[in-house]
Amino acid sequence: MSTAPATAASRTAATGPILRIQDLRTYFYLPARGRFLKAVDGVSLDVQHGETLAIVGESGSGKSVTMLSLMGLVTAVPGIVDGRMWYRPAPDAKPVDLLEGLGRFAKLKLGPPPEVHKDTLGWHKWHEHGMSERRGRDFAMIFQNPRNALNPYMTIGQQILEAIRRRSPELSAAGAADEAKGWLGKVRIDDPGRRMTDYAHNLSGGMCQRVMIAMALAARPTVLIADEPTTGLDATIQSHILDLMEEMKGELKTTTIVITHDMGVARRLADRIAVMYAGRVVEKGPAETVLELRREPKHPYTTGLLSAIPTAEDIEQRRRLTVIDGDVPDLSRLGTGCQFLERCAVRPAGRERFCEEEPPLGEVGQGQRVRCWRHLRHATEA
Amino acid sequence: MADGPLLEVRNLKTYFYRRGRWGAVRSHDYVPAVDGVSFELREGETLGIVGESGSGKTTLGRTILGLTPASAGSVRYRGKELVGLPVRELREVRKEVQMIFQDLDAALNPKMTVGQLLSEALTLHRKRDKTEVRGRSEELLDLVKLKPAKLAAYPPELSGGEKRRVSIARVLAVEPKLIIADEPLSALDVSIAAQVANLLRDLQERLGLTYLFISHDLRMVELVAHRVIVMYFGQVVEAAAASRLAHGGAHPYSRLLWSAVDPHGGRRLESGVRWEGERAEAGARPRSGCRFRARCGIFHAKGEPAVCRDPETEPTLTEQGPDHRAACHFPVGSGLSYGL
Amino acid sequence: MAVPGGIKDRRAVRRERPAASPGRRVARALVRETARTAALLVGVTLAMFLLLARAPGNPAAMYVNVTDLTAEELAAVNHELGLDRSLPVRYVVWVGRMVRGDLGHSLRSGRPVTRELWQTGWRTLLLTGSAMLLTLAFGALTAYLQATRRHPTIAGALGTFAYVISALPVFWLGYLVIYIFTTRLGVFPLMSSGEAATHWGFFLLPVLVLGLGNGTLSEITRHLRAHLEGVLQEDYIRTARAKGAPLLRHLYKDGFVMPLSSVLANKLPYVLGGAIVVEQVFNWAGMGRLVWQAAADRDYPILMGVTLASALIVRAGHAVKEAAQVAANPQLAE
Amino acid sequence: MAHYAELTIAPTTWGRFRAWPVGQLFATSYGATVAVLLTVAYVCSRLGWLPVDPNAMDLAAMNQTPDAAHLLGTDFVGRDLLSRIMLGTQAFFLPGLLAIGVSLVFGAIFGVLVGFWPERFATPVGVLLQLLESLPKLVLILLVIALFRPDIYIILLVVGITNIPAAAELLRSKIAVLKRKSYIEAALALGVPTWRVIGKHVLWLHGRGLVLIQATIGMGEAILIETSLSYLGFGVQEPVPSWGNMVGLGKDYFFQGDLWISTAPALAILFTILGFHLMGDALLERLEARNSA
Repeated sequence: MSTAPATAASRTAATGPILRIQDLRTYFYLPARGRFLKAVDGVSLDVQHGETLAIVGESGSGKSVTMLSLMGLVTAVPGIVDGRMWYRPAPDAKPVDLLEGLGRFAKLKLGPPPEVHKDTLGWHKWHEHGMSERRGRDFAMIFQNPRNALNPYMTIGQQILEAIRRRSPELSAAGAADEAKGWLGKVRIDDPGRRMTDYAHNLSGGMCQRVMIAMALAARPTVLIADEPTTGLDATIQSHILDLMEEMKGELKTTTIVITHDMGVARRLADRIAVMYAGRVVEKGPAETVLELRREPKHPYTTGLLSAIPTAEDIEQRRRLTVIDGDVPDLSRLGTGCQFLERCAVRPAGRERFCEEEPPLGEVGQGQRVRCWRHLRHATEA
Repeated sequence: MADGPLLEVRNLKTYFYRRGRWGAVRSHDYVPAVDGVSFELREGETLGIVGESGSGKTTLGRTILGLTPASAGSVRYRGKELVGLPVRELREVRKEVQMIFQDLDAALNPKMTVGQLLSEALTLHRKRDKTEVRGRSEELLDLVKLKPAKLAAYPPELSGGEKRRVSIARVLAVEPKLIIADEPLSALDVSIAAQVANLLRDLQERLGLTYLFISHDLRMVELVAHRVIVMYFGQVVEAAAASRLAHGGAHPYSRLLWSAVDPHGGRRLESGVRWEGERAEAGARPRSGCRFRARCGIFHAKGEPAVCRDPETEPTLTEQGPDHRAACHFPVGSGLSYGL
Repeated sequence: MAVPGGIKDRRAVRRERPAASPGRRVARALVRETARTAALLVGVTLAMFLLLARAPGNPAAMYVNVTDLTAEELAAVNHELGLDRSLPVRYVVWVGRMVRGDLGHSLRSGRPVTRELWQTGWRTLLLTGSAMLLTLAFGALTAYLQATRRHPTIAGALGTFAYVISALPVFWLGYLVIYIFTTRLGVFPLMSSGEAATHWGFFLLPVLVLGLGNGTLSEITRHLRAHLEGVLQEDYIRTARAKGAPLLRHLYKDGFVMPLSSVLANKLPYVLGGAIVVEQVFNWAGMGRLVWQAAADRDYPILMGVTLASALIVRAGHAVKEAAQVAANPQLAE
Repeated sequence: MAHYAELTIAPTTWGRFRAWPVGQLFATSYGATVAVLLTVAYVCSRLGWLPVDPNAMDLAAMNQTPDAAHLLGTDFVGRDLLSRIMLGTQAFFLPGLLAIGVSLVFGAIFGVLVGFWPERFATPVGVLLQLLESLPKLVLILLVIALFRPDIYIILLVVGITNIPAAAELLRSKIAVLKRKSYIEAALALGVPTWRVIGKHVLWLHGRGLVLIQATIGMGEAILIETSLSYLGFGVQEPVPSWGNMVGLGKDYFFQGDLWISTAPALAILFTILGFHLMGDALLERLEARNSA
């Protein structure tokens, strides 16, 4: 169990982060291989009020599972096994641990080989009781491929009204319908009145995503989570959706967490960026510092992701892309030490032997943390 | 045979007719997936085909390979007409023209090991004994940078990148000359996609392959392709060198596509050009005249000139510069448009 | 992208007409269903007619007891019934008479087939209908408990019970139930006495036995559970959970209405078949016992009548399925 | 408190088999044992290796419950129940296989036709298959019995024919899945001839699983139909034993308290059909799990 005592929460300033995830671990057991798939293996993140955090990573980096764990939507077994999530509904409110009581239902022994004792049913009943209240009020989510994410059997209007009713049940039928039309108009859908009676298959991909955004924002959540909102959409539609999200960010100042594999999307929306690899955060900091290609200190994986995007000169001279070698890590066969070691092109000169041991996420500059021995002293964790 | 182009497509049309209740073809109710496409492809060259979903780029690829029947026009491979070729002769041509599918699992039957997949492809057109098959299989895996141990693996056990490499190896087993790659990289992660893009270019140089590279990801196409054609609703609206288009093409749709992409420079949608993409996409899709006029800023700004709407004066690919053609009455940068 | 992009826009274009209200869509589906039923009934009658024509014995036996007729009388009957004309003409005449409701007379009781069917038919409909509802209810409940894994013990018990009871021969199950309820507990009168037919309990037992024991319970439960588990992994269910919306409201159409209606249409014939056996066990005067008797006495008119009635019941099941699915799924009858 | 621990040694293929959910593991192995026992009983009865002569009436030991001499007891005229039950397998074994064979062969033909060329074959084949499914099996069988008084082979041939739509649908949906994953198109594009794509890629590689599923479900249904018919007095007639008519004969004794005469054959039916249902469902579960994965 992580050793973060409860006092850590009170130590932070009165107006602390709206959300602080500490050492979250979510494991899935694979009977065929007899091993754990460590989807999230010790992730710590925090999000300030009104801020937009982008979590960037490739498939299998654990970015989506982290958010599903936050929302309590992890269905696989054993699921969440360790960690705490301090949630502060209002800037000055006392933080609440969303995973409070996890200790009673789950025991994790980290030592190789890892072992888990978990009462999945008991935890589900206990956790679901708490989270079902917060979902749709405190937290709202937008998903990838919007056409499947909308209920094909219910009209668009019914689905938006549902979100509005959950937030303000006292509204009259007409009042709720007007608000729904208002939101559809706000997300630039033409002729909202008629669209209310449409179904998901009558709309294009881009329009479905706008409805999703309207539905999520209509619940006026304190935290909006967008899981790959523009993946799979055409470039032009993607650009329109990003414009809309930027507009909403400016207008409503909702705290947003955007999950994406595309650095371009992170650049457009994010104030702070966290890069995830093999189930853990390898770099986090303000967007400018993380996105600046030639700016050190930086985690070699982030550099690799940034250099995978061709610049105008690359295209001019038809240069080959500088590429991260090796394959995506297999989360059920993670070794000890730095997970990026076998794909790392910039072995820290003279410090290779340190890489046998996993580097901590150490502080390297104002608000920037990197998990690489090239920038950290070995002994202490900043 | 370096003189004539390897592949010549002339005014190719593929219409999908909706069938009535008893299966009768209703000729007025059709979808013009490919609506008059012409281009040439030289040996050793890579031609990128770019366009949004619904532009017909995938259907074009399938029609050239004969997987989808063409409605009109001609496709000549080494001067030999492919449209309407009987299946037996088409299989002969298939020795030299192969396709890589978008779905990673497409060519990889989950019930066969990688070794069996390769040996089936190797022994397809020529009888080979076991040792030669084994040797050639290991060569192929080495060519795509996979360890020979993978021969015993089943496709579901492979990662995304490995699946794509095996599907490339399987295609190379029949020693093709032309490979039509339909969105080969879109299902892969950024780092793996870059590796496979480099691999495709290495193979082109080593084996003298010719690629038809279909993708909606402009960045990857720019890197891999020598020349690019931009398709919109079944028609070619612009054809030019990749770098030329990166600096902004002549056709308003190309400019819209490239401006939506956000390379390093973060070049957002050019200000002042608010295409109402959403409304037009769901609304009417013109089937004559300039197909793009519903979403075209110039057309609206110029008060919807008749020349764009009139079916007779449908824009055709006209020279805009060296090896650069665009199908627009008011190509950008020609002073006729209001200088986007 | 399997379908070229055009389709999606054409659907948007065709949407100019206001979306048909569920009521009109269901009506359209029912009209289509009756047309298909009519076509299938022609097929069934044609098949029966050909079977009959090839059957040993004399086709006139269809209408009159041929055993005690002399040659001339037989020839006269054949002529009068038009049996001596060509096959297609005889078929048309036969079907013509059938359409007007004249299905001939039962060789055993002499009463018109339609009246026989009328008297026994409603009992079989009642028995089969309620048994089907019981099967679907049990299957849906067990599938829901198993798919959501909330009460694993109850779900496991119901699942095992479903497998055992649908493997048991329904006739032996009938004996067991009668034995327990009559001789042991004395709750129900022994079914041999006439007035027993009116006792409500007398109706409950066969429904229970046919509903649970018709041999399809385990297959239905497994199908519903597999379908429900598939739906629970759908994206829009994850959205519903993320919205904090009540799960059942998003789940019931795709998770229950669709599979239950298709199971109803597919399994109704099995339950109807099982009814024949159960009616025999419980001496239940329904169409099942009638057709059993007719098969024993080679009473062709009754057999034809029951076959037609069964085909109608099965098609009615399909009609209910079409109506329910079109009402639930807006994409179906676009 | 469920406990999960990593294994130090990687599981072997046995491990991969052991990875099946426990339920499916039990179901398949139980089903397999039932199938083996049934075949053994059938072969023994064909070869005459029965514990006691099934027709010998041992009047001294009537209505006996199971004991040393008669492992499953005797019926009301003292005939050994175990031997009669083993002999009873002849009533449905071969006819059942025939029914399964018919439904598989025609099911495969129609499945491939509708699966590969839907625009051409969907409506004609669809109408034919719906016709086959528009009547309850038992009603159709009673009709055939009344008209032709056929033996059990013809009856189960009719059952086989009415199972064709189910087999065709199983294969058609499998082909639809393969098409959605474009395996078929990729093989054709590579240059594999069409007949080999159908034969090897579809029928052999992916069709094998379907054959086993259709066989288990088909045999279960064959037993159900044969025993019901014999019980109704139409199938196998006394004194030839069928599990159905044995239960029927024991009816009167049942209500006098001698339950065993009806119950022994009923249990035989129960355990056999249970085996086929469990195995069929477990295999169907495996098939659907892989389709969606």
